[in-house]
Amino acid sequence: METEMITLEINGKTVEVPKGTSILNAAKAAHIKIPTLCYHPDLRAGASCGICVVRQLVPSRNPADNGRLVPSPKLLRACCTEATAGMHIVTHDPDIVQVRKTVLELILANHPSDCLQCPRSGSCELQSIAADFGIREIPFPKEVVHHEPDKSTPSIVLYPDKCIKCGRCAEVCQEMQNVWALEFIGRGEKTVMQPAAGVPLNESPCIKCGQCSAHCPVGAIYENDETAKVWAALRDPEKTCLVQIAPAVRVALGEAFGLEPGALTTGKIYAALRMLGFDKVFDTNFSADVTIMEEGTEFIKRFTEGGTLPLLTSCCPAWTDWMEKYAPDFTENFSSAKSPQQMLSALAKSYWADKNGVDHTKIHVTSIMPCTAKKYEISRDENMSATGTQDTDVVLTTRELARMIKAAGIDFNDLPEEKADDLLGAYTGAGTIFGVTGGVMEAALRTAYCLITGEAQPPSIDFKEVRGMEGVKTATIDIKGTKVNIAVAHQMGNVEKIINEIREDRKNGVKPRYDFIEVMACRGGCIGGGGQPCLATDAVRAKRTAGIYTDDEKSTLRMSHLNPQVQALYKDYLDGKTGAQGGEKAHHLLHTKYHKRDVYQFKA
Amino acid sequence: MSKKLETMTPELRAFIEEWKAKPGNLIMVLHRVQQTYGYIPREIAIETSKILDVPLAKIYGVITFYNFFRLQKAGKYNVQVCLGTACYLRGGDDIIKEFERQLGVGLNATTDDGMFSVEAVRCLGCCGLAPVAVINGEVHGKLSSKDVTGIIKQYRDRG
Amino acid sequence: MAYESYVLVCGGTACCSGGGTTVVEAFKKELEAAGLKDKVQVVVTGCLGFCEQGPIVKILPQGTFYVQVKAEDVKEIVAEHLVKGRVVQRLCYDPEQAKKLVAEANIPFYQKQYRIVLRNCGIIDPEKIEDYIARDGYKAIEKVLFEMTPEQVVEEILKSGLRGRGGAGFPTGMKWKFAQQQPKGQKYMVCNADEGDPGAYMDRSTLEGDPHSILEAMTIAGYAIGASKGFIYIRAEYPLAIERLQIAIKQAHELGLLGDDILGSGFSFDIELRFGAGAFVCGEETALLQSIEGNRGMPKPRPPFPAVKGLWGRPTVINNVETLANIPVIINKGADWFNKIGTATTKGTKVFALTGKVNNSGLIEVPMGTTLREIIFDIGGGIRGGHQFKAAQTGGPSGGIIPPQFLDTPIDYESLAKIGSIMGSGGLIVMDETDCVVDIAKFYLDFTVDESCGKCAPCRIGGRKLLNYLNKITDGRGTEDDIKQLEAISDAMCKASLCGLGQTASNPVKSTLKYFMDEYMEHIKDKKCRAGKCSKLIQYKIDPAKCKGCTMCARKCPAAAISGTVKQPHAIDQTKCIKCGQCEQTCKFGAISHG
Amino acid sequence: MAKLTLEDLRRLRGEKQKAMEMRDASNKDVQVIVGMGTCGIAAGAKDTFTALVNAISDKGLTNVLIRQTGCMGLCHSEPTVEVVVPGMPTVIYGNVDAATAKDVVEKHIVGHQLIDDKILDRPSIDIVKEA
Repeated sequence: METEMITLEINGKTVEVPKGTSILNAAKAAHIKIPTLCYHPDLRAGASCGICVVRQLVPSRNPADNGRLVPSPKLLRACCTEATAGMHIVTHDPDIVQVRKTVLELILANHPSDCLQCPRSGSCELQSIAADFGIREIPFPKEVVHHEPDKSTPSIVLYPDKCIKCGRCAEVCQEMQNVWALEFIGRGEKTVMQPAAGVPLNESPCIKCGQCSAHCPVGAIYENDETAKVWAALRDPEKTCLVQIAPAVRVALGEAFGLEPGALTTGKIYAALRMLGFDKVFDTNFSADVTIMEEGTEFIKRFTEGGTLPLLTSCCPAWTDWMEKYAPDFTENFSSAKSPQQMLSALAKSYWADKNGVDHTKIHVTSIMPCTAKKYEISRDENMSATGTQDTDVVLTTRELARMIKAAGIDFNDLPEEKADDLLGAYTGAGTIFGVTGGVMEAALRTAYCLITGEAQPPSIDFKEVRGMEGVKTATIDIKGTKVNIAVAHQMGNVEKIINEIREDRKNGVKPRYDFIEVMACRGGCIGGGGQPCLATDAVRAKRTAGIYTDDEKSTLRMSHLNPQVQALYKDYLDGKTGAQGGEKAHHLLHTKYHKRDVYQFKA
Repeated sequence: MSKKLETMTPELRAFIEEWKAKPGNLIMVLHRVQQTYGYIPREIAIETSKILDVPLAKIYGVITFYNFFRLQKAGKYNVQVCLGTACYLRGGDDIIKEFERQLGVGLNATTDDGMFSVEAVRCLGCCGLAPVAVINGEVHGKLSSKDVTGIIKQYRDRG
Repeated sequence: MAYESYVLVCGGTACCSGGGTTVVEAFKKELEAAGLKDKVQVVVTGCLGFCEQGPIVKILPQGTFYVQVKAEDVKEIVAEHLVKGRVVQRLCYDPEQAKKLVAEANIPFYQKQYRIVLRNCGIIDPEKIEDYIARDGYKAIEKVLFEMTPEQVVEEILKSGLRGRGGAGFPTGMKWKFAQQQPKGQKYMVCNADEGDPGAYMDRSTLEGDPHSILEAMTIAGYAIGASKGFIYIRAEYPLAIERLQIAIKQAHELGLLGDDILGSGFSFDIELRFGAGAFVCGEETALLQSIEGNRGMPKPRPPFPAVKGLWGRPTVINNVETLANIPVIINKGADWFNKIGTATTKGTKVFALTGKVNNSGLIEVPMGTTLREIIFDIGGGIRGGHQFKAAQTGGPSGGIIPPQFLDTPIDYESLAKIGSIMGSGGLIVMDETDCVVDIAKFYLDFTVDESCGKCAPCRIGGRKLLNYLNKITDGRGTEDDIKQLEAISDAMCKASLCGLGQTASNPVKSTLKYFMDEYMEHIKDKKCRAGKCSKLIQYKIDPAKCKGCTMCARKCPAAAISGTVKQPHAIDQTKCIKCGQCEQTCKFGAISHG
Repeated sequence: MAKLTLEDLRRLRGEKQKAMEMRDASNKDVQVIVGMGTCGIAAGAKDTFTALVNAISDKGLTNVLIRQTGCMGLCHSEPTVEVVVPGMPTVIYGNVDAATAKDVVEKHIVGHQLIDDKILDRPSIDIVKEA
């Protein structure tokens, strides 16, 4: 169906846009930038800040004016007002600029303005708009209401003092993620964004996905910064410091150093990590390949021998947390395979430690993740300490790593490309695509095809049906006559639909319509993770995704079971068996269990 | 002090079940909850959230948006002083201050013995009697600060 | 034994001071002399509400109304009227004007009020549907359902010129027309009874006194726009109105005046009540709809307008109680009848809750175009306690303060807007010289800050800042620069706020700055509040000429701010004074005053 | 009551109108109408109502109908009571406390005298009756 086009006039220029376009986007099409603060393209326009106001010119009601266009007394919000045919809009005039400036000054008068200590300094939308408007002094007395920050979760910090009440966090939490941990509580100037019933975040339904922090325009919600713990470990001569980086980090970290989103910086990151003082640098992509071995054989076992289906992927800790709270009837469906992060840490403190004769209690494992929920995952239950001590010691997000690199004076962009260390460093294209939605599924299908058919390679190694930004993707994969029904969902808010479909099948006593389901909590998968550089939009996500697929395509090996270090692991350490195949060691180190949790975990 | 947990009365449960299918039921249900307990206890809010299948966060967002809903139990006698314009012009805020002073509590707080709470309310619509205070539905009109002592005594004596 | 006639003499304050008491005496004397003592009873009444023309005398049962009666006129009234039964023409209220008024709007010449909205209030028993039916109730529904198409109904309302009584005065017929033109399907009719202005209670009284009129009007509107479902969104603080509405809905249901197939016409319409919960912002249409949907009452951007996309995304018309109460009358009596009442731009009547420093506070209904002076002095009986009129406030927290020079402004939407106020929902608050305009502006800002939903920055933060500046000024810490900031914030709030509440919240500040800048400057420069309202600015002074040096004040002063030797004039140390006023009350010689 | 047809409604209106006019014109009954809006009740209209009922029963009057109505707008003088007695002008009393209520029964209804200082005027004409 062809989209109906309309024409309107913005600042005297005629613009043609599709019907339904907002004034803001129509102006963008005319190369005019209307300033915004609360607006985020991921979200429904909230219309809360009042910065994007524009003026409409309307025919005068005074007969003497003969229908002349005059400014309408009321200003319109460009973000949420639909452009209509024949509209005349003025986006900038001295009066509008003054109104915007006054509104901005009002917002600043209630903001701590402690940019120097703020985790968002440099990526703060308020800071940047204040700079654009050249605010040098605030004419109104400063009044900042102080609230105690909520540091109850290991993942994110709520710091209401800096909140500008744009509502993005609640919108993300409720509409995008369907979690409902955050809501506007109170009214008027007393409004705070926080969980219900006065509970701290860790007693709320929060799944620690961190999307609120990635969408917050200011420093009111941010990742729990644990760089100090890592610096301390690096300074400790007793510790052997190991580090791993997740797939999605390599296509986003560069943004912090002025590179384009999607720029592939794997080798530079390895180099930087060594410069920071890590003894060995590993890659989570390696354990992603291991995950395929474990989860893949688990799937084949269930699929061929009749276990609980559908199998649900379990790599994403935010999804795990959501399932345990909102869909505990699916715990049996979950793959018992741990996430790649946890697999790598467990292997580092066992396999790598044994092979290198290092006391595992002296090993410190840091993992660099695009994710805030990973900070929660490392202590979510006793299975996360398979080696006797906590397997992963500290999780840093991409944003925190960027800060460490900057603090260490490392000229990131000029670094030579280095390689990861042995035993846990090699990866295939299948491991790297874990960073995008559909990636785990695709990696699993590549290997499953070979394992089921005994063939060396599927007819096409690219399973395009599972790629792309559609919220839920479903397909039937034909593995030489065996039909496998799969579904892929990303962005938590899209998941309930699939869950309910399976519930319906159960109720009707029919075979579930899907055999295998991949879920990633964040939009676009881990490349859009809550720990990635802020200000991501779909345009940014698309570039990061392209970076991941480039990494896959340029890999010589693109199927997990072909990874030589993976093969070595099973041969030399895991008795040649995955957990599903009855490998006890693999089961102990690489698998876990899930439990029902209350949506609210009231302490009192 | 451990608080007694409220349990949902059968009447309330029936009311919520009756309203469950109606769109936009939340505020009407919360009114009924408050009518039943005098405030909205957390445990009842949780129960309501389950029956209506509405996130608890949404329920608290609504409760804390509207002045009418309270999260703490009011005093046995809830003193509502009108601060409509007519009452303000005729000294309504002096009346509030006097109640606060004599009862030793701030606005929207309850005395330690649980007897009194003081609340400022919007126009009660008896402007002819300004300034006005309403205590458990009884209207006291044309007040002056001097009347406050007597009014408090009157209710204290009732016990 | 019964009297044949009764002489009612107005005993209102204004009339008494104009010689009412001597008139009473004169009547008693003349009736005695004429031998009518046992046939005519003389009664002093409460204010008859026409104080400008006092003293006033009314003769019953004929209802003859004499104005500006003096003691020397009494003899003639007794001789002519009471003995011979002939009306004393020269004492009747200006007959020329009376004739004109009668011709224009059928107003009996001595009454300023004209009740369309309140036509049944105080007459029928609101809990009896038969009472309403007997007074032409549900007659408009008959006419609409059996004689008119929905288009004709909308046309009639358009023609009547009725405008929304809730605030801005948008033509009601236009609203209906927009909704009617939307594609068929589920539509909603909503009655806004979330009257929240402090000092306004017109809608509550209407619902309590005449609930069926609203049900009938909503049904008519439902028929016109094609809605089968109506909601009345009513303040939970109005228990009596809720109860009476519930009774009324039940009765209407029982008689088949609501529900399926009303009167066998094939048209079905149902009404449900939804309670507000104490949020002024829910008077704003989009916030109200949010609240009915069970959400936080946060306004949404318009467009889309509710008439296109309202409740649950369906076309919805929202009218307030007063607007709706006019509908059945317009249908029964016709648009032409209605159109003759009021001014060129604003038709019909307006109900006001007249309160504040006025003698007869109460609920009044006057034709549009009535002046503030008529309302305050004729109907309201003037200012209480012999004080001076200082200002009137209309439109509540969204309105402005009107100074004395505009007392003769005829009330309609346009003229009020021109002088910086709005019609609003109908609170009309009268202030005298003991009220401080800065303090009043503060009162309203305090209200809007408390009631702001907090969504949008200009309103949430701007309102607080305005309030802080006003506090600073009334505390005696104001500077001239503060005025500049008040103006800048007011302007930004007005232009950048999302909803009506924020856009108008600064009106009380803007209008007081406009008309009472001198008082602001007094607070700022002279640290003086001429009304004596801003306690921190009050200065107690001892007039040395009157002070006898009795030392009483010094002994009473809780702050030990007064010093002086016995029999010598005392003095107050302003730095110590806590402005409690004890000294002034104590002084027997009137030597202490404040200002 | 059963659901009305159009004819039923018209018939009912006719009957009720007649009944109401009879009350007004033929002066058969004494009527006492108490303003029972929120402001009236807040000002003590319920006490007034009770006092009227008591006084009427004390006097053994059987021809008096007491009924309620909404606010007539005279908030400054609540509670208000309208008294309709055959042969006397219909008047509205304001500020009718319990003592005045007794007066209304004793002086006005029984004694056919108006009560000083309490009479108010109906604020406007009745547009329903107006042609």
